[in-house]
Amino acid sequence: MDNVIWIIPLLPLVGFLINGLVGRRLPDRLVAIIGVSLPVASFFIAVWSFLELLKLGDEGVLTSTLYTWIVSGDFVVNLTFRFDQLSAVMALVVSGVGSAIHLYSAGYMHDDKSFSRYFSYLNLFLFSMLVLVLAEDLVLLFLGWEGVGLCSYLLIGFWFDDMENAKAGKKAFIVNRIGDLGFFVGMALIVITIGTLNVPEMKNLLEANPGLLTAGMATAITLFLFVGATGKSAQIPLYIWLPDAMAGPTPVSALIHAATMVTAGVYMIARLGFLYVLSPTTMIIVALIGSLTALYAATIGMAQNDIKKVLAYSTISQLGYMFMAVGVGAFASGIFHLMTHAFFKALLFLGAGSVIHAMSGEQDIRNMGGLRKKMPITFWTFLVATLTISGIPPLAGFFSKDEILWKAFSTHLGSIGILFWAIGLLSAVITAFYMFRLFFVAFTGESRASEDVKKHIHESPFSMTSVLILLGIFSVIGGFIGVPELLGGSNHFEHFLAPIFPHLGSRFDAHSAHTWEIILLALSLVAAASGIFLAYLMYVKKTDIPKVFVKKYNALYQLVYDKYRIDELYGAIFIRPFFVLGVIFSSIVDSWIIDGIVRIVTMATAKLGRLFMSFQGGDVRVYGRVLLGGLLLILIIVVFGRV
Amino acid sequence: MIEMIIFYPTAAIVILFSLMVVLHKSPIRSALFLLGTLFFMAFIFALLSAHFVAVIQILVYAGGIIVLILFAIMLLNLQKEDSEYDHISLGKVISLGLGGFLFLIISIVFFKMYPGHSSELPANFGTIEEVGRLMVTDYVFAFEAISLLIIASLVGGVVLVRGLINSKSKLKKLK
Amino acid sequence: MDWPILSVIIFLPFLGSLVVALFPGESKKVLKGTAMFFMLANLALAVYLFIDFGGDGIKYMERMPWITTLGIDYIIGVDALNILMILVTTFLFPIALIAGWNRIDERGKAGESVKLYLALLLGLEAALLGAYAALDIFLFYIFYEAMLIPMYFIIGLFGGERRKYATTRFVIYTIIGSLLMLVAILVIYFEYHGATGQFTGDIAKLSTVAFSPGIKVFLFFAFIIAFGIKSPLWPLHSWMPDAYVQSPSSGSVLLAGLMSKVGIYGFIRFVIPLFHDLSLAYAPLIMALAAVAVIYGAMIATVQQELKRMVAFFSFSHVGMILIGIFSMNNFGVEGAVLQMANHAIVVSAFFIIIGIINDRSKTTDINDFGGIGAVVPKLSTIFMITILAAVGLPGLNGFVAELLIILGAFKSSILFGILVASGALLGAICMLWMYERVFFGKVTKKANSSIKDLSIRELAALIPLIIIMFWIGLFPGYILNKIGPGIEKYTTDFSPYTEIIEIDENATYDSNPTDLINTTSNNSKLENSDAGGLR
Amino acid sequence: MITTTHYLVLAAIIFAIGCFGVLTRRNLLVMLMSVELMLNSANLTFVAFAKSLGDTSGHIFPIFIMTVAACEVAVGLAIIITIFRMSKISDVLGLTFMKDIKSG
Repeated sequence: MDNVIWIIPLLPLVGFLINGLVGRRLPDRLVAIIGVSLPVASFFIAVWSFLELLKLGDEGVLTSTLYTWIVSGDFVVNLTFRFDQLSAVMALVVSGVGSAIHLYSAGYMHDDKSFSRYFSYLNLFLFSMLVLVLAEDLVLLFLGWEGVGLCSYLLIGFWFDDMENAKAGKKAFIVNRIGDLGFFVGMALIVITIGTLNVPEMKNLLEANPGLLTAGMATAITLFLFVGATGKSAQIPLYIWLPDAMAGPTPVSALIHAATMVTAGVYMIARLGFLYVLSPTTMIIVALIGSLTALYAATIGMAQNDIKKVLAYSTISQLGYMFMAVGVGAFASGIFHLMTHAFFKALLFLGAGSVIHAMSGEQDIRNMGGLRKKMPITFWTFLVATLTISGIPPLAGFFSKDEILWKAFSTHLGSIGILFWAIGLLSAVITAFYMFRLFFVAFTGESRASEDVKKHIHESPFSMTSVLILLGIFSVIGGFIGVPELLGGSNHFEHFLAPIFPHLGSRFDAHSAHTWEIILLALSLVAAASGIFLAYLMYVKKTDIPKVFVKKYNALYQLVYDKYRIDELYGAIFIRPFFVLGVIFSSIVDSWIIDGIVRIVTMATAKLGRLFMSFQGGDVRVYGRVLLGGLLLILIIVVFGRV
Repeated sequence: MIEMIIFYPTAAIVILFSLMVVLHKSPIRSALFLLGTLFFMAFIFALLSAHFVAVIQILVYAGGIIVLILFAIMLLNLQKEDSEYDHISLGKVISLGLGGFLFLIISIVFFKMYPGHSSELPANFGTIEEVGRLMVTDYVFAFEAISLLIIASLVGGVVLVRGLINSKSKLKKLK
Repeated sequence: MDWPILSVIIFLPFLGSLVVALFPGESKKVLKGTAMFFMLANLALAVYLFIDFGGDGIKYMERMPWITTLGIDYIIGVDALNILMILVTTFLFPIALIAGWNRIDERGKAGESVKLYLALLLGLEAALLGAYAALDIFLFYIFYEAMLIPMYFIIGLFGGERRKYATTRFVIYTIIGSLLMLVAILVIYFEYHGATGQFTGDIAKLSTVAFSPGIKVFLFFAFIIAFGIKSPLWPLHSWMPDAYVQSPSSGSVLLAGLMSKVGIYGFIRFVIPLFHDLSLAYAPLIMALAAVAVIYGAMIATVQQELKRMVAFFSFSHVGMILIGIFSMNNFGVEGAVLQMANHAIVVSAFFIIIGIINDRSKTTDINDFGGIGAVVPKLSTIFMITILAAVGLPGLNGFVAELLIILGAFKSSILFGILVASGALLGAICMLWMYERVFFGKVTKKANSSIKDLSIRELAALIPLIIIMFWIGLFPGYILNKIGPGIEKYTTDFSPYTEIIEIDENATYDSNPTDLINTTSNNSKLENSDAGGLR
Repeated sequence: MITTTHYLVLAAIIFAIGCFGVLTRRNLLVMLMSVELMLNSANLTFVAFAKSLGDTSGHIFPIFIMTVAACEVAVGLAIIITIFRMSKISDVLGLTFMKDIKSG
């Protein structure tokens, strides 16, 4: 406890305790002050720690051990927070974006009757997320991991008066829990093979004795952990909860379901990169799942009309990019995209929140339009974010996304990288298309809202717009810390993180790499531009094209609109059989077979009893006979027993 | 020899009479056969030089108990139990089997424990004096206990018959 | 230690029971106050015992000849295996009393029945503590059976509508098991006599007996069935739902929270030490049954419509988890299981207390009669949520630490069982959250539910300590783990029933010293492993 | 030559007959008489053994037994008369007061 890292997660916890226990008796203003100031304070401590870390140089790391949490024989789990380069980035992003969204929430939620409950949950979330990123031990990481899942459950179901919200929350929690099961199994396998869950210790042990893990076991461990990541980060096949999670308040969607929690899976894989590189099979699977998710979610995004649903699918898609990055071994690029994504996706969600706030809760983009004049700040910041996600230089998204595509193409895993790259590029086109479709439909053209909604449309209060502007600035400049050498930058970001990650080669030599990189860069630009142009063509110039398209390929459109009916499929394959089996167990196996055996035994006893009862019919002579019979038996034993 | 001449007929009569006690339909005849059984049993006692016991047997049993039973039968005005004789029930067969078996077992026991005759009996064997002496010396405690029992049964008998009148209706309800 | 603290802890509630039963007055307040005083005093003693406890051997051992002709001694002691349960038992009784504070009044028309109830409760506490502390197999058996008597009357007199059916079933089931166990105990007892010529009930000595393999399997399964019924182990559980549902909620607390633990404790203290090799050989079988219980119980719980029944099956599922931990027979599994026994007692008690409160309010525990009451009773719903989270093993609450250890233990012995146990936590979450959603979320569906009262101070007084303990174990399990750790490490190396501390041993008139004991045990197990090999 | 065994076998026969009577007859009075038979056969054994062993003690017990028999008959008859007067039953099949009503 020689430094103050442990205070970073502690402050939001204090906020949670105050707001959770006595918040209902405090005035809303005080609740907001507590709820916002503590995360901000924790952000400043994170910044201070970051500066300390910079002073320490490459190998520098700050740790702070509070106490021993679990101890069983040789297996020890310490409550240790570790502030190294990776956690520093994550802690800054989480506490920074988190504080911003707390501030935004103070405005957004100001008239909610459960204001203090909201802030206590949000503070608890920030605490859990900070524990997650600062944990040195996987068990502690799991504490944060489950904690964020819990907060996500509580916040999605925040307005639990509506059963749909509660159901969405439960779905999120349970699907997360399925992933957690995988994570847990992975942890257990690590314990029985390596013997510790302390990440640096694991790394040292593996370096000292590489024979500790067989290739098969490494694949099993990493795959199980990856199952956990797919649950938390909404990848195929466990992505289904995230679109439903949009039922929560919009700042929650921005913070949890876009900027921070859902990236926990990426962070975890990056943190355990040294394990993942032991198993190329897993790496390929991770990259493949990531790229497929990117494409798949993007296609669904094209057909959605709910503004938050579009953003949700876009989040899934962008997370797919990150997994592609970590899958091909470009951990730094994945984290870089994670960071830029946190900025622009939070901005998109908060912008959407601003719109929804103004439109009196309307979320369907077909009923919007023409918001440019009424909400200029929202409009401009939203435009910036949309450009960023589409990958237009020199905004942040361009650098991070392009780097992922290049790393995928040049991966050490071999020419399969070209496949990842191709899928990524296609997804980039689609992303640009549907994001601009959203933008054009919602913000330009004539307003399609009803009259009384129209009257209320107004720009959001300062507490909200200031956050939008702040995030907008970060979306613009955030990419410059990771400008690749090709474009004259020095890629500070990657160098900063270099001590954490394993170094994997590229399949090109330095010279040909340069040529390829330029070609790919150009192709990415073309892709982004074509996507935007297509959207412009279809939704601004010739607005009848979509209708014709829908008419012509109605079945396909419906399929995509219904999200490929995966929810229904899961329902039929997993959920219904589960309940049917439960009913069978309960009403047939338990009450007929198991209880039946018991009942047969009791019935047999009763029958036997009735049989014996006939000897006791009240007739003295029968008693006498039985008595005499017994006496004779004894006599026989006595008499002949002696012979 | 004399012993033999007396024993066999007497034993035959005893067995026959006791069978009649058990088998006869009419309770009153049964009682009379019982009287006969007991009377001839006294002969056998006498044969075993238990003169005092033989006398008591006749006095107490024949004179007292049987008369009591006869009184009771007449008081209750019992009829023949015809129904019982109409069929051979499983219960009777079982009882017969059990009775026969009991006899076998007891006989085996007696044969196994065959006690030898003592060559000569003491002079005062079975005399009234000797019996009386034993009763108030060695067995005085049992003697007193028996007298208590007699009082108890006396009281019991009186209470039973007297209490009947009061609780008659109550017991009927119970049934 | 100069005075026999452990005996005091065992017999103080018994004394209390007598005092309450013979109390001349009828004032309910005084009666309850007296009972409370005895329970709290006992709790204080147990806490002192726990704080003072340490090391890897048996402490506070008391050994007195009792029935000398039969070699039955009064041997009690505390070690890592039972210290936690003794503490939890003394802790839960005052809580159960507070939780049932007013309900006893409603039941009893006169002071008599309150008196009876309190006396039974105290008697049950004494029997439970005795069963946990006993180290002589006959002493254990006596306490084990004595527990049944108060429980029979608590369910039979104070229970729900079908209480007679439930309690008869419960008692008959348990008695069948314990009679089988008694037979097995006697066989072991006479075998030992045959081998050494002396009678004894001391389990440390009994565990050295060598049997022929055939009879040994029979004895082993007699014990397994006895404790399996009590725990309960699948498929011996069909007494459980009715008994849990029909007993008054403070009765369910004690039944599910504490009495079923005696069965589990029996596995650790008696079955594994007495039949070490067979436990190893049959561990996969028992783990498989337990794993069935984990999955099957959770699935049945999910589709239940009645809260108590649901919690009953949920608890059944968790018991399976504990048994898997025990029969993984390694340090992780056993330590996790011992901790989980305490956790489970606390969590299940909280569940039954909450359900009892709900039942008090609306006279029903059918899930369909509720809906949307979350906004009506915020305190209740919050505490219920925390309990659920503790039950499904959320890190930071008590369930997690133990579940982690159990799962690690299970993985160490078999990856398949590890995955099955781990999935239990998932299924539990599905079941519990679905129920919670139907009871608390949405709009208030029934008019009667819109005016349910939130928790009163008394109810909070019963629940808050449970919640605090949940957080305490969840966040600072190190204190407890350090206390029980060395003992369990020792246990998992030699599986001896208990280990005496040397200095006590020197003074005792006891012919074999512990090292001898351990040697003979291990020799036996080596020798008999070859036999057991044939059985496999 | 009549040995002790002869007497003993006679006693056994009478005992068995008495026993049979108790087990088969329905009339309470006849049952009582059968019991008397059994008692008497016991007396016979005592007396026979007394002779065989040359010990007069064997004569004391028959006297006691007779006394007990007398008491028994007195009380037994009182009970029988009571029952009969109460319910007009002298048949053991009817004597089921103490039986559970339901299971009958």
